[in-house]
Amino acid sequence: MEILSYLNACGGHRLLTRIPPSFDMSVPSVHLASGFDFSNQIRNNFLAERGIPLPKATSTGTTIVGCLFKDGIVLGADTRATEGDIVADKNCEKIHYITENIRCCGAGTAADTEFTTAMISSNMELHALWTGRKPRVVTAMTMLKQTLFKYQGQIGAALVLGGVDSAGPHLFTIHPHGSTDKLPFVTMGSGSLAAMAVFESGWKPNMDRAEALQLVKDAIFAGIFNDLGSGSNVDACIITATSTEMLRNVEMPNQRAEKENKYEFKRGTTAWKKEEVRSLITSEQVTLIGVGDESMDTS
Amino acid sequence: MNTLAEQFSTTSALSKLKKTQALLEDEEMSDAMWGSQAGFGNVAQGSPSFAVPAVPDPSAFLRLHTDDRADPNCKIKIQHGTTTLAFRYQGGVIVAVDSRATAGSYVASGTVKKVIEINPYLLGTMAGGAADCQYWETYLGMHCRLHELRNRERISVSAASKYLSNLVYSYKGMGLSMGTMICGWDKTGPAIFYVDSDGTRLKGDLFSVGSGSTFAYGVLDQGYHWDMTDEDAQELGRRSIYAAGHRDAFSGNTCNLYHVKEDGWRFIGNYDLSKLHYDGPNNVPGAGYGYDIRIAGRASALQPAVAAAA
Amino acid sequence: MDHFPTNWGRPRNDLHDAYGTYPIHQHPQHAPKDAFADGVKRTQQPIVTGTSVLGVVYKDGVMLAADNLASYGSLARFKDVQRLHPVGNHTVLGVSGDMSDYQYIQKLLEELVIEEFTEQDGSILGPAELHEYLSQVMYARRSKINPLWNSLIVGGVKDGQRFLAYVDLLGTTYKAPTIATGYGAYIAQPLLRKAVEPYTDVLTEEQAQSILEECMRVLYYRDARSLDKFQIATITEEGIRISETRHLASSWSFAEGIRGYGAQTQ
Amino acid sequence: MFDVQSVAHQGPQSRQFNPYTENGGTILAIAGADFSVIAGDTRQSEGYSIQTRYAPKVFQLTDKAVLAVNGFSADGKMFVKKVKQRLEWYRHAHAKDMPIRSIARLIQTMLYSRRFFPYYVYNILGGIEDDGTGSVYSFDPVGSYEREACRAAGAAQSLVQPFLDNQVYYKNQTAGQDESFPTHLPLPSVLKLVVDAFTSATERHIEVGDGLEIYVVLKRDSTAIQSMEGVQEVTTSEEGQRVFYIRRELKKD
Amino acid sequence: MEYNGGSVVAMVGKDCVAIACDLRLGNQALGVSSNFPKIFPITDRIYLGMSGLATDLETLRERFRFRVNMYTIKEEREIEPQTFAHLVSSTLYEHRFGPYFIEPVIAGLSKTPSGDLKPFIAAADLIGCLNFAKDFVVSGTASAKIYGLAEALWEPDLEPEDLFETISQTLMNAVDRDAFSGWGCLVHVLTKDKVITRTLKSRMD
Amino acid sequence: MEVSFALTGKDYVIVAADTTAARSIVKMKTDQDKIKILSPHLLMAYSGEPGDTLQFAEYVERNIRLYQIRNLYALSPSAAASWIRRSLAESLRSRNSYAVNLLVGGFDTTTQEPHLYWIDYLGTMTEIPFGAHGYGSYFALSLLDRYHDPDASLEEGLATLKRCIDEVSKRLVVSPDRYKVKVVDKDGVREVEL
Repeated sequence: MEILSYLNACGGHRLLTRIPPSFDMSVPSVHLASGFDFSNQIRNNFLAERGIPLPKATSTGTTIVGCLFKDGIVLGADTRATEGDIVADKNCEKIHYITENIRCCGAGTAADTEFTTAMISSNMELHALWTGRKPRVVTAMTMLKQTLFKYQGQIGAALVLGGVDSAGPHLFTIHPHGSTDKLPFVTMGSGSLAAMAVFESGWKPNMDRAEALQLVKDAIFAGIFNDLGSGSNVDACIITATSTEMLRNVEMPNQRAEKENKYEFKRGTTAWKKEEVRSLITSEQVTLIGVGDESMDTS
Repeated sequence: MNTLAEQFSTTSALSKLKKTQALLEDEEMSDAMWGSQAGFGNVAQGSPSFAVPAVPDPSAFLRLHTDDRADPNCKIKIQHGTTTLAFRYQGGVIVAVDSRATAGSYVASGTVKKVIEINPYLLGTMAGGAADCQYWETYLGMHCRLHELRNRERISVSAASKYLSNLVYSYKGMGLSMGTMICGWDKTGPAIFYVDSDGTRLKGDLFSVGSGSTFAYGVLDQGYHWDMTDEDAQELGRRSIYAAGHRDAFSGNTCNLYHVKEDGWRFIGNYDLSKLHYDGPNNVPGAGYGYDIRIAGRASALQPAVAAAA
Repeated sequence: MDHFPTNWGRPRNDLHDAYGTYPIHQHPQHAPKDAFADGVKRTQQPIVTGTSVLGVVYKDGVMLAADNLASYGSLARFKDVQRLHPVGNHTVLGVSGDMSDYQYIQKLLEELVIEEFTEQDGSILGPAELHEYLSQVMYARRSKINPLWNSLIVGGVKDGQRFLAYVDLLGTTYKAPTIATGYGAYIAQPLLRKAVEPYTDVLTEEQAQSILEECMRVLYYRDARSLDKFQIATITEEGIRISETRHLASSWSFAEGIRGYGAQTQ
Repeated sequence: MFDVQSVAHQGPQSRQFNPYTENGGTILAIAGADFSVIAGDTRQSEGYSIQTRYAPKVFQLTDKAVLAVNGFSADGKMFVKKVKQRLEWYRHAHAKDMPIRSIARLIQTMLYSRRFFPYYVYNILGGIEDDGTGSVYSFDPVGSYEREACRAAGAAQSLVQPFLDNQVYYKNQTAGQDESFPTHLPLPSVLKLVVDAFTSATERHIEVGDGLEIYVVLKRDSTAIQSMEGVQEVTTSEEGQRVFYIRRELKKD
Repeated sequence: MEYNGGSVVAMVGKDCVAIACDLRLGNQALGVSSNFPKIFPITDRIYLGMSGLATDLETLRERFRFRVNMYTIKEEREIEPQTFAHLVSSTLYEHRFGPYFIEPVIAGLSKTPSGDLKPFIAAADLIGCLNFAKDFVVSGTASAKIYGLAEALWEPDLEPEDLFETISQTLMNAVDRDAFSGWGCLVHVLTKDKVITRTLKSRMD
Repeated sequence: MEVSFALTGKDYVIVAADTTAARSIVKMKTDQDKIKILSPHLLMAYSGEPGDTLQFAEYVERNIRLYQIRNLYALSPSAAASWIRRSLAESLRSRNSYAVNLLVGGFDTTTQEPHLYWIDYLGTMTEIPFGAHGYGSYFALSLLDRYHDPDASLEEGLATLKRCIDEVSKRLVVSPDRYKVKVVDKDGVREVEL
């Protein structure tokens, strides 16, 4: 497995997860070579030949945006995750935590955006501890683009990275192949064109906070209502030099209408064959020996 | 029938195709749309013709857009799947079918009528493309009636099946999918003919057709005798369809049972396979066909007492 | 037909014979190939193309906009093409897609209009009739697997009725208060829906014009096959007006502050 | 990247012009004792784009028959047009409307005439039979059809149909002692089910939404529709079948 | 996914959760076994359901058992549902470029700081993208059908017995419309003090 | 075309496999034993890719024997089946996987229960009262649904097996003509003539 050994040699690029560090100790080292495990790949190719194709992964069709304003940046995202034509998650979170002053919106293969940003977040924390300085957006951007470039687009994460650091506000897009872009307003995902149109016609330099937030909401709305891959609610995040405000579900324009009926079944509607009840209450029966006659009888 | 023979003597799909392609220009009035056209059309035009896409390989075109097996994402899903069976015995012909139609993995319907009542003495079963069977067997019914009107006698099962076989054979290679049994009673007695869209036509005593046919055969062959009583024969038909419905993902839901006798066919009943599984045909709890119901209380362990001891 | 139980009834791919049903060692070379099939060339892909057309319904009528570019692949080949085509006195056709097919459609429509004129029966083709005609033409051509590679917007006013509808190479049709073809469907449509859809009965001509101009500008910013020269067709009860070519003002000043694409600062 | 299956299909065909597309949407119909309800959403989409928020999928054919079409909209519109034309001919020849079971057979032969170049349409026909009962006929793209009590088709058919099985046919429900499930639901309950079926499908299927159109075909002397809000009567035929039209909004995301 | 078939669904109720699966093991259209449960207890209060390729189901089951046992030994406490969900997710993502053909569904009761038990459900796709829903999660060949039904039938704050009815009706009607799921259904309802397991009388075709 | 069947009955498991060794359209041999006896109360019928079958069966045989030598007792049927499944699943992840389908039957001497496991080349395993591999399963499974009885005596069990074999020879295009049948019960493994 040349790829695996290459990964091992690269060291330090292991994908960490959000699981608490203590978890790692629970796994013996023989089982967890760092990096990805390719052991199923041969088998899956074999299965594909036999007509068992790879199932679809959840993707976030997604509209994600970011724009600069007077005091910092605003990031925005819709909250729909799809599996083909089906909505897998109606209210997922696409604005990921990187550091206190940096956030990252993800589009593309949902698991990739989730894990890549989690790994960079962790590495950024380590980096901050190591350098003793407040982390900078370009650091996160460089880490992300290097990671993604290394996997040559195989990791399907399309990201909008934004934050405010000592050098001021920054906004980047990172494409799955590792290319980056720096612009005052950016969009990504299947609704990116719709959102971009809103920015192109509405963005102006030096907006104030309310204007910027409204513009971002409008851009996400354009995605939600015009792109089928995007939908449900609006998440936004406002980062300035002094504060980071995560506005989860800041707009909820697509609340489900009240159902006409209440669907409750009468108990006993479902016929069943067999029942087992496993009681989780440990019951203890104390039998006093040698006191009463009754207890003697039962023994 | 000479003109008929002539009509169906051309067997090449290609010549058919050329003919139909020429007709495509005027598909406004395609005569495949039979029936009253209010003076604009006529029933007895002979074999219908069809619009064919103007591509080099129409059957590949059709496969590309409709074969959900090769490409599960194909959009035009034609309904498929089936178990049908028919057998001859001393008391006539038993015809039993399931009622499930699947489109991809989706069970498109659980109430399909897979026995097509061609006329009071003829039954056709339906396996493969549902539309192919429905259309051609209805078409066959029309022509059986015309035969009666022309000849003052009922068409024989053999002739009817031959007619159907010739019809579909002329479309061989173009993507029709049909496996049917033409069952009936004529001067020669009870008869079953198997006809499929490849052009095969077989006379026989016992056939099962469709994705679950092997499972039906498994039960059918073991229980079949020529000298069965009517009740046993009907039970065997039901049970075989149940067996296929149970094991085959593309068959199931209900069983329709027909019995053909000298005076024509008779519909015996529609049986929910779930009911058959649990309660059997007579609705007696515990008398079901299901394996788990049948063996309830029996076990292969040497000492069932082991559990009690522990 | 495939007779294997799990595949039962599916068309069999005769190119390979999985079950060895042919009792000979070599399977027949299949599918008689029509040697002339390749010789029949049709427009299987567009060559010289026009990009988006936009259309909106407003208070007094319907307004269409399209730029003046016809591209040859990525080459901006013809820069003074009019893609808004008046038909009769009530209808304008906006065309994106293949320009040669567009010219063919122009020819068809010309014949149609002349024919209608010679009838002199007092009835005049309106936008709805033209749209119906065009959708039949497009659908018929797709059914012959020989499509006219265009997306068309038909806009017009007749007898007090505003009409705006779409038809494309597959014969797909729809009506809507705002329509955009090509990249416009992704970029301009969201803006149009927001600015126009709720206000079709109150928007004035000036407002409609400025909305369309704004959309054309956004398209010019983002659509690489677009041009900053465009025309607007206005159809009202009075008749058709197709504007002179207009020029879009655009601003790229935001780029001045940007250095590089990543960590660069100088 | 994951689509292994498509690799197998890169024959010469795939380079060719594809005369089909998918325009999303869902239709359904439920038959009652003396009525039939036919409904469809009004979104027309292609890929991830909404083409229009209002494109009807349900068409009234006669005073007692309503046809819902779904799939490729150009095929659908053309097909409806041709069916209407045939019904018009019939009316001229016979001076009456074609009965619904004959319309069903007509649709079968029309679909089957394109067996080798199918219409990509899923049809559901609903209406009132000559004997006054409500009926629903469903078709596959090449014309196989059957009469049913309820049926959903289109993009979200697999989301809606099991719900109808459960709520209309009472599948998998066992009635309590001395209780039984009704064989036919009353109209108000059916309408509620239809609305809930569509709002639920809108939640989980991206191609369903924008608006809901419901047609109710009612037997002459039926009083089922009284006291319903937002109902608009479309026609009253000489025989007295009444057709009603109800419109609801659905989510637009 | 369709090779072996199978579906799993989990739902939240009032202080309880339910998780249910079908019992079919198929070899494409051929049914092989009608007693193939796809839900396994991880701890007393976590049940894991998996649908997909049956061989991976077994492999992953062994793997999770191993990892959970190691966790319990090292940490000297039972794993919480939330943590377990991340364990599942990261195990799957490790195999990002050669995934297991499995979509897991997790149902459990998690401990709140105050010592109460709170319903928890989660699902992941085959490479470990977690979905923490508030109402229900699904996976398997009948997932679209279950989504449709659950979306219509699920109501908030159902008591354990009512939740049992809702999840059973959802699963049974969904798998009846799916060729590759069915052949019996198994339902677990987890409450504070007991786990009720019922085998449903469902269609066997 | 290879066919193998297995069914449980009162205190026993019958395993039957055809005896044909075929290469393309040629029968090389018609008395090949495709049932390995793994331990005193355990046997395994194998079919699949020629070469893989025998190699894998021998690999399993040696390892289970090794376990017995090391531990002085044999693996229980369920443990053995688990181990076999795992070996198969792991081999599938290597460049040269074993494409082998198995029926593992055994008698658990501790609980006095017969067990039968169905394992396919992907490493799918399930315990079943009866099972089959190969095209024979398309005919035999419904038959066994109908006629199998877990409580049946050995004679009855063999009669049911005979039905399966008859059915397959009646319906399967290229059906094997001879079968080897082995039985495992509390007394161990033995071969039976049909």
